[in-house]
Amino acid sequence: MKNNHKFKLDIWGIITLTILGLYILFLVLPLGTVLYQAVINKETGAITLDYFTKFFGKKYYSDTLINSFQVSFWTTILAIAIGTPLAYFFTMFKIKGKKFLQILIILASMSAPFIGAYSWILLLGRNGVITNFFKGVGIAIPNIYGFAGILLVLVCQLFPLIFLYIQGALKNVDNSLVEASQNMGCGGIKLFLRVIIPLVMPTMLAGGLLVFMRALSDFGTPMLIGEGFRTFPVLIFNEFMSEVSGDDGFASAIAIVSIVVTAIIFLVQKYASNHFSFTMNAMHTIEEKPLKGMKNFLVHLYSYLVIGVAILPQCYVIYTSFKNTKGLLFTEGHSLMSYEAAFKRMGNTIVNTFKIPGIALIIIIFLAVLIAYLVVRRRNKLTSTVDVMSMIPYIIPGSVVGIAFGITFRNKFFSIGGLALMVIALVIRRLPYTIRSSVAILQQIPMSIEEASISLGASKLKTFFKITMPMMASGIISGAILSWVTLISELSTAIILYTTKTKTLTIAIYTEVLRGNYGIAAALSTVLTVATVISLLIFMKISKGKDITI
Amino acid sequence: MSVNIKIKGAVKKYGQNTVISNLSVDIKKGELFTLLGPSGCGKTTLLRMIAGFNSIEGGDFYFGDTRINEMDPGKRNIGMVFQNYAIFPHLSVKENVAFGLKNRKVPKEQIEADTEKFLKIVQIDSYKDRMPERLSGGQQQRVALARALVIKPDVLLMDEPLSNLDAKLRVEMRTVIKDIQNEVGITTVYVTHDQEEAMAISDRIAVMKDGVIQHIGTPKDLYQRPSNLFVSTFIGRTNIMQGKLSISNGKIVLNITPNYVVELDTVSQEHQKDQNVQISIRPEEFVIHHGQDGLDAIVDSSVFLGLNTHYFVHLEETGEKVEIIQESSIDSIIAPKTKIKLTVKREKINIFNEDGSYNLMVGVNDEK
Amino acid sequence: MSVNIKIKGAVKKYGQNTVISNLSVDIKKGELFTLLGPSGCGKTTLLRMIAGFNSIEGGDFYFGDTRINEMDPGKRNIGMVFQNYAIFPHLSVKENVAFGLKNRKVPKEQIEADTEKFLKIVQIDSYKDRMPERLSGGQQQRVALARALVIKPDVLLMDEPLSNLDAKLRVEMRTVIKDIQNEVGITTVYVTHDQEEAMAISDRIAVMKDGVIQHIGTPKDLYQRPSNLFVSTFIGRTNIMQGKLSISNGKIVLNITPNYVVELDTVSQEHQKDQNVQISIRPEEFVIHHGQDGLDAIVDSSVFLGLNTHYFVHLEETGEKVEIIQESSIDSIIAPKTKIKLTVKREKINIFNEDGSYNLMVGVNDEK
Amino acid sequence: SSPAKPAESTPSGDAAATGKLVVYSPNSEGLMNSVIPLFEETYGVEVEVIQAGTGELIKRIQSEKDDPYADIMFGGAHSQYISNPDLWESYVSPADATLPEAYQNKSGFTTSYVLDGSVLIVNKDLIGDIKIESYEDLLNPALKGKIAMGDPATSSSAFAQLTNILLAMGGYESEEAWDYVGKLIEQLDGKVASGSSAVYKSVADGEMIVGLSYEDPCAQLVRDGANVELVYPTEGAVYLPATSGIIKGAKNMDNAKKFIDFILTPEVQDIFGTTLTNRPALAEAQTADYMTPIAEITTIDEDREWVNSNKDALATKYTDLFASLQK
Ligand SMILES: Nc1ncnc2c1ncn2[C@@H]1O[C@H](COP(=O)(O)OP(=O)(O)OP(=O)(O)O)[C@@H](O)[C@H]1O
Ligand SMILES: Nc1ncnc2c1ncn2[C@@H]1O[C@H](COP(=O)(O)OP(=O)(O)OP(=O)(O)O)[C@@H](O)[C@H]1O
Ligand SMILES: [Mg+2]
Ligand SMILES: [Mg+2]
Repeated sequence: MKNNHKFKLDIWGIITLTILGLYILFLVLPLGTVLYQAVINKETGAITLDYFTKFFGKKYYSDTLINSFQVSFWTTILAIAIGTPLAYFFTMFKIKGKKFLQILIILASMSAPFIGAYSWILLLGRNGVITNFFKGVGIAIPNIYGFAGILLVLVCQLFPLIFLYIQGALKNVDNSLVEASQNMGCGGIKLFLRVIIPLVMPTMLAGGLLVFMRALSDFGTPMLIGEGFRTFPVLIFNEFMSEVSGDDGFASAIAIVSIVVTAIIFLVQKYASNHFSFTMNAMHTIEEKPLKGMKNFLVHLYSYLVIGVAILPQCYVIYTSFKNTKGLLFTEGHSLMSYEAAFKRMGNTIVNTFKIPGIALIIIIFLAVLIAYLVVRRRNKLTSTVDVMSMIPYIIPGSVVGIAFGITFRNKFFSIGGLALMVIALVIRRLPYTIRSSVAILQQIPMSIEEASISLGASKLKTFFKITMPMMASGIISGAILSWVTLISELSTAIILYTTKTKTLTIAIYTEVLRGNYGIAAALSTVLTVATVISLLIFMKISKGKDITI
Repeated sequence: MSVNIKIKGAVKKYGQNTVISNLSVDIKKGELFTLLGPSGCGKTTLLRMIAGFNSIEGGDFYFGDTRINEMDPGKRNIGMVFQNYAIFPHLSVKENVAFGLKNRKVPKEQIEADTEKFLKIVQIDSYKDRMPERLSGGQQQRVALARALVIKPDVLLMDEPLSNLDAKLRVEMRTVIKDIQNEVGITTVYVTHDQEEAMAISDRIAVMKDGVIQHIGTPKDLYQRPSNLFVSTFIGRTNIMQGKLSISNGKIVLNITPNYVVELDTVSQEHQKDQNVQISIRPEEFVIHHGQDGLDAIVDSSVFLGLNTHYFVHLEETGEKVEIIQESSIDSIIAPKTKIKLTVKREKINIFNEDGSYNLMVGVNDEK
Repeated sequence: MSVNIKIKGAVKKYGQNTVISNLSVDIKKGELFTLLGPSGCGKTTLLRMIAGFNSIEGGDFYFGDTRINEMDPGKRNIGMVFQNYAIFPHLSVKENVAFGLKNRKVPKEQIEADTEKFLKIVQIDSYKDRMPERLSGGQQQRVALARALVIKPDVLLMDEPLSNLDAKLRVEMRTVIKDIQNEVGITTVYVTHDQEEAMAISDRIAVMKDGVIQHIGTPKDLYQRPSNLFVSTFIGRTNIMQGKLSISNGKIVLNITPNYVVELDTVSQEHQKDQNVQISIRPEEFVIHHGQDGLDAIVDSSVFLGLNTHYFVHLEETGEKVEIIQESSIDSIIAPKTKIKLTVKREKINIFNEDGSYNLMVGVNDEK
Repeated sequence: SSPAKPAESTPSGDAAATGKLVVYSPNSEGLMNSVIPLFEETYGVEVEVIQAGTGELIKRIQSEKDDPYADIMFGGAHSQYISNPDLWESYVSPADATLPEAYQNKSGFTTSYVLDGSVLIVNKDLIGDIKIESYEDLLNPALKGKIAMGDPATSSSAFAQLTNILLAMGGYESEEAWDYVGKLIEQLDGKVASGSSAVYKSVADGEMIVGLSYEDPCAQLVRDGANVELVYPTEGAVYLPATSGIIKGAKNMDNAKKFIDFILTPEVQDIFGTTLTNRPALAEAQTADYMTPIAEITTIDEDREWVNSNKDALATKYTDLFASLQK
């Protein structure tokens, strides 16, 4: 990747240094305080590489790396294969209930605790509702456990990310390119493969990267349904959180391995997307057209089917929230008893659920677009460093971030308050969604528009906020939506940092699960889902008329 | 295999806004048909309707006998040069040009050869491996041109395909277009804002205004006997003056100014009656001389345009400002303030009824 | 407050590719200076260097006495019309035009008034609340034009600002540009591919080729006494013929064909020696007649272009093809195959040395 | 971002005066409900409860070492306290002496309040006529791949099962015992439950036939009417204490001590015994009649000291054995 800009101490230079400083303070420092243990012998305090030898020396451990790669690779491929056509259909064609479906897709990407994998077990486990249904009609379907199950759950959860990203990118494709292609006899699938895919390639790579890393770093799913299919995030989590014989040093070593892997994958992705660097000036955006006949049917079938499957676990949770419960069990009959209990316990969690992520989101959008600008338009060693650093929190288990923050900022020296600490932790963990989508979109915006603004006397900052940012809107928004839903459903960092004053719905759901109140947890999950839908609707209302994803 | 294009009562609305209200036109097989009209009159819109990219709010479009209103754009076998080029930014110059051929199952060597040939024709073969964003504006436009020509479609739609080329190249390219079009007999609809180009390249021209066709005819018809005042002012330059037509003793007399009259024998029978008229006199239809007869005028300024010199003069009698073109003669531009005499070439001038909606002369040839 | 622009030894490379190698030019305060040249010769590149958007690989750029090589583009007080318009797609027409004013702390009412005024001037006031994507190509271009003009900058850079407008509008707009430019005295660098436009609007013109300036001068200088063969072929049309210059008895004699000679008295002193030359005779520098003298030629074809008619003829003696322009006379185009006689207006023609690199005539005025 | 109000991160002195207590706990609904409201009522103390998994809470306490947020850790296995001795404030409740000797606070900071035994949980629908009464019965080939067990290296209940099995089958270092463990691992067929709760849930949900779990949640499932039954292995079940401790540097030290005293009072111990499915630590406390009387269960006693000091070695040995038996 060639640098295009020498470091200069102008306004952007200052911003670069500021952001770099923030990352050193809030990423390097805390993670350093935890991860240095990877090279320290606990007993002697000497520097050692024993942990790394242990990891790579024992197949039992090192195999997890291969397993993780397999899962991530196939998840990425499938998420792209499913999400891209869907985004394409949603952009090109009139689809019944599009707005509603879009919200469902976004919901599918939420992975509140207990919802995702556990619902799948109830549906597709050995004794799952669906499994039994098929057994009843004499068909044996494969169960959810192991590699295939992990894949199913992750793909259902992560294809929305590709969908949103690509949909954002398609907003920046000029209609005349589609027309030119159709005009030359290249329509339908050929158009999709030969024109659309290459045009959204930078975004697809960015989305693919996020999916890959998310799959690589996800431990909840493989833990619940892996059943012996071991991936390395589970290993890190277990070593850190073990109730028996964990080893922070070993966990740190694995975490460092994962950071290195992240950095390598990231650089490969950057290199690859360089091959697709071209700019587009979308004066006319693609207009959706109605379809007819078989094509129409197939497009609808595909869309409904994919979304239907992806949203199944959520639906199941909603269904169970109305079931009667007794202690740990769901019993016959339906009522609102779970809701009654849930509302009694909700307290201020609903407010926190929006307040904390809300503050975080504002900061995220602000930082993400600045970083995106630096990375694309002011590429130099410093900004590239910021770029790489921004991806690290994405792959480190959230609880590690939480612990690191606790150690570093909860002492006499820093004493950063609960709310602030949560917000900061959430920001650095969920930034990458918005950064990557913003970077991808910005790479495709021609410079001449910004030049026009500067030639009209607008300052660099003003040009950025008045011209560049609005043009990036579709990308920023698709990233921000993902940041938003993942902020709302964030758990692993928050669980280390929360207090009653900063307890969110997601944490409440998790604690209810811990306490064994599955009914209440389901009810709270439903409340969370509804609240999310409402937030998205408000979002759509506010940004109406502007050219954005939804 | 080229086709004729028949459009009957086409209507196009953007939302509430009717851009084309009821447009009919027949474009013959293999002809080069040009749309001329002011910016925003609906040229691109009409092209896009033919290509199948715009919804059609009314009317019927035929290629030969086939109604194409509902036909898929990809099935129409059309080549199009877009006003904004619409080059694929992710493909190199060569790949852009080869794109259409690849969709036609042309053998590989043929693709290679054709692409190469057209890159040469539009003179960008030395840039063939470049990505489009690293080309100049004119080079990009030539890629778009080559891309549309190379597939030798039944119908070519060209939306200002040469607007960003220099004069020399433009002349070369229009010859290329004309040659290929003739060779294969492609029915071509051409949009240009360059009248000279339109004149040089077109078999027939349609002049449009606000989505309505004003005059269809050969370049010569349009220039010499425009069907209405708008066409006369839009095609070429002209001086419009208010005059009076009167018939006395079987003679048709035109008052160009109250005191200056010419006798005409080119007014069509049906319009021979006393009336106020608008007169269109093209700058070259004036003759400057220093004799006795004619309108008194004073030179205000002049512009040297190479071959010709334009004079801006005003008439002493009415104060009207008039533009005149004379062939330049080296070192002898008439100085401002000079008094001159003007006569008109009366067989060339055109007169229109009072509101300018039709031409009173014989020989108006409108195939609308 | 307008400035003069001085460029000394400018060098521009895109990667390995040198596009401009060593270009120097002085643009005077308040003048309208036009860059003319073939597509891809580096016009846009040079404009962008002046604006500060391209890196400068060598040389010095001055506004007045200030070296601006390193100056921030935003500080140069430049207005620019981009070749691809670069309209802000997310702002309405009016907001696009007002954008520059808003950056200048102009009072609100003033912004309103100015914006309104310029929207009217470029005739898009009725579209002021539209988003640009719903405009036609020419309307978009006018937005770009208004946006650059309204801020009345020190320096205006215009890259083919009228390429998508119809002829009538183009003439109106160039008057607008010229008026505003004169009124405020803005130093303007103008790129156009339309020679007539260049001739009409420019104080001076620079003809470029492959990044090198070939001739700087007034329109008339360039047309009548081009400094080299390229300029003569690039500006206006011309017929190039190989000839021989010989001095005999103090007389300068030019062989246009082996058998047809003319006597010249316009060859400059220093070039008066026997040599092979290239002769440039513009189409209008031929005279068609049916007399005795002159070259024998046969008409191959003709194109009617309104005011004039072009004839393509070939010389009987050499077979060379020649283009000729005569004023059209109604219903009297000379038919193909007709035999005609041609003479040349010998005080107008130009002759160049054998490789065409310089003009042999007196009166060449190159301010390069 | 504005600095948060100090009250949020550092409960100030006057908060303690008005009676505040911050409790970290992984405990289930029943335990929490039986203690917290009663404590609040009795002492007029406002209790803030932060719940998460034991591992998470221990990490949290570690990370807040310099400025502790919580005062009490309520729950978690005795051994987890022992492995992090620097986190706890020494406090031996006067009532501690009333407990059976084996469960007394010998470390100075571990107050045991209930006991949990290792049990097998069996799904009655799926079991058919397969007999399960002992660990030995788990080796029935019909159960291959149908047994739920966690990873002893990470799950405390699975580790308790491991040491229980070793003790029951011949001793922690006996070859015979490890031989059995090896066979059991092969019976697991590579399947590892993600944690303690996954074991009993998978049996209750009908995903697995039998699980190696602990008494409290299993008994609760039975009580709530799930179609499962408890099996106390005939080889002997180990009972281990669940523990509570005061966090070092606690800001509400007095209230914390009150809390420790409180959970050992006979009243509370009775409540544990009569309303929950735990066995109270206090031998005299009542037990509910839905619990199998302790007398009917073969119990064996863990050498907790030895196990604690050999925890890592045992876990590693298991892991290595597990790894070596995978294809
Ligand atoms: N970004 C770029 N990278 C590499 N080469 C470029 C780039 N931009 C332009 N060029 C090349 O530099 C040369 C000059 O380009 P420029 O855009 O200045 O031409 P121009 O004179 O404006 O032409 P036109 O009239 O076609 O717009 C061209 O040959 C072009 O291919
Ligand atoms: N997408 C659109 N929505 C609404 N109005 C439009 C849209 N596209 C074009 N128009 C309007 O329709 C009219 C005709 O536009 P069209 O693009 O056909 O003009 P044109 O003749 O090609 O002009 P030009 O020579 O400037 O390119 C214009 O007034 C334009 O503003
Ligand atoms: Mg148009
Ligand atoms: Mg250019």
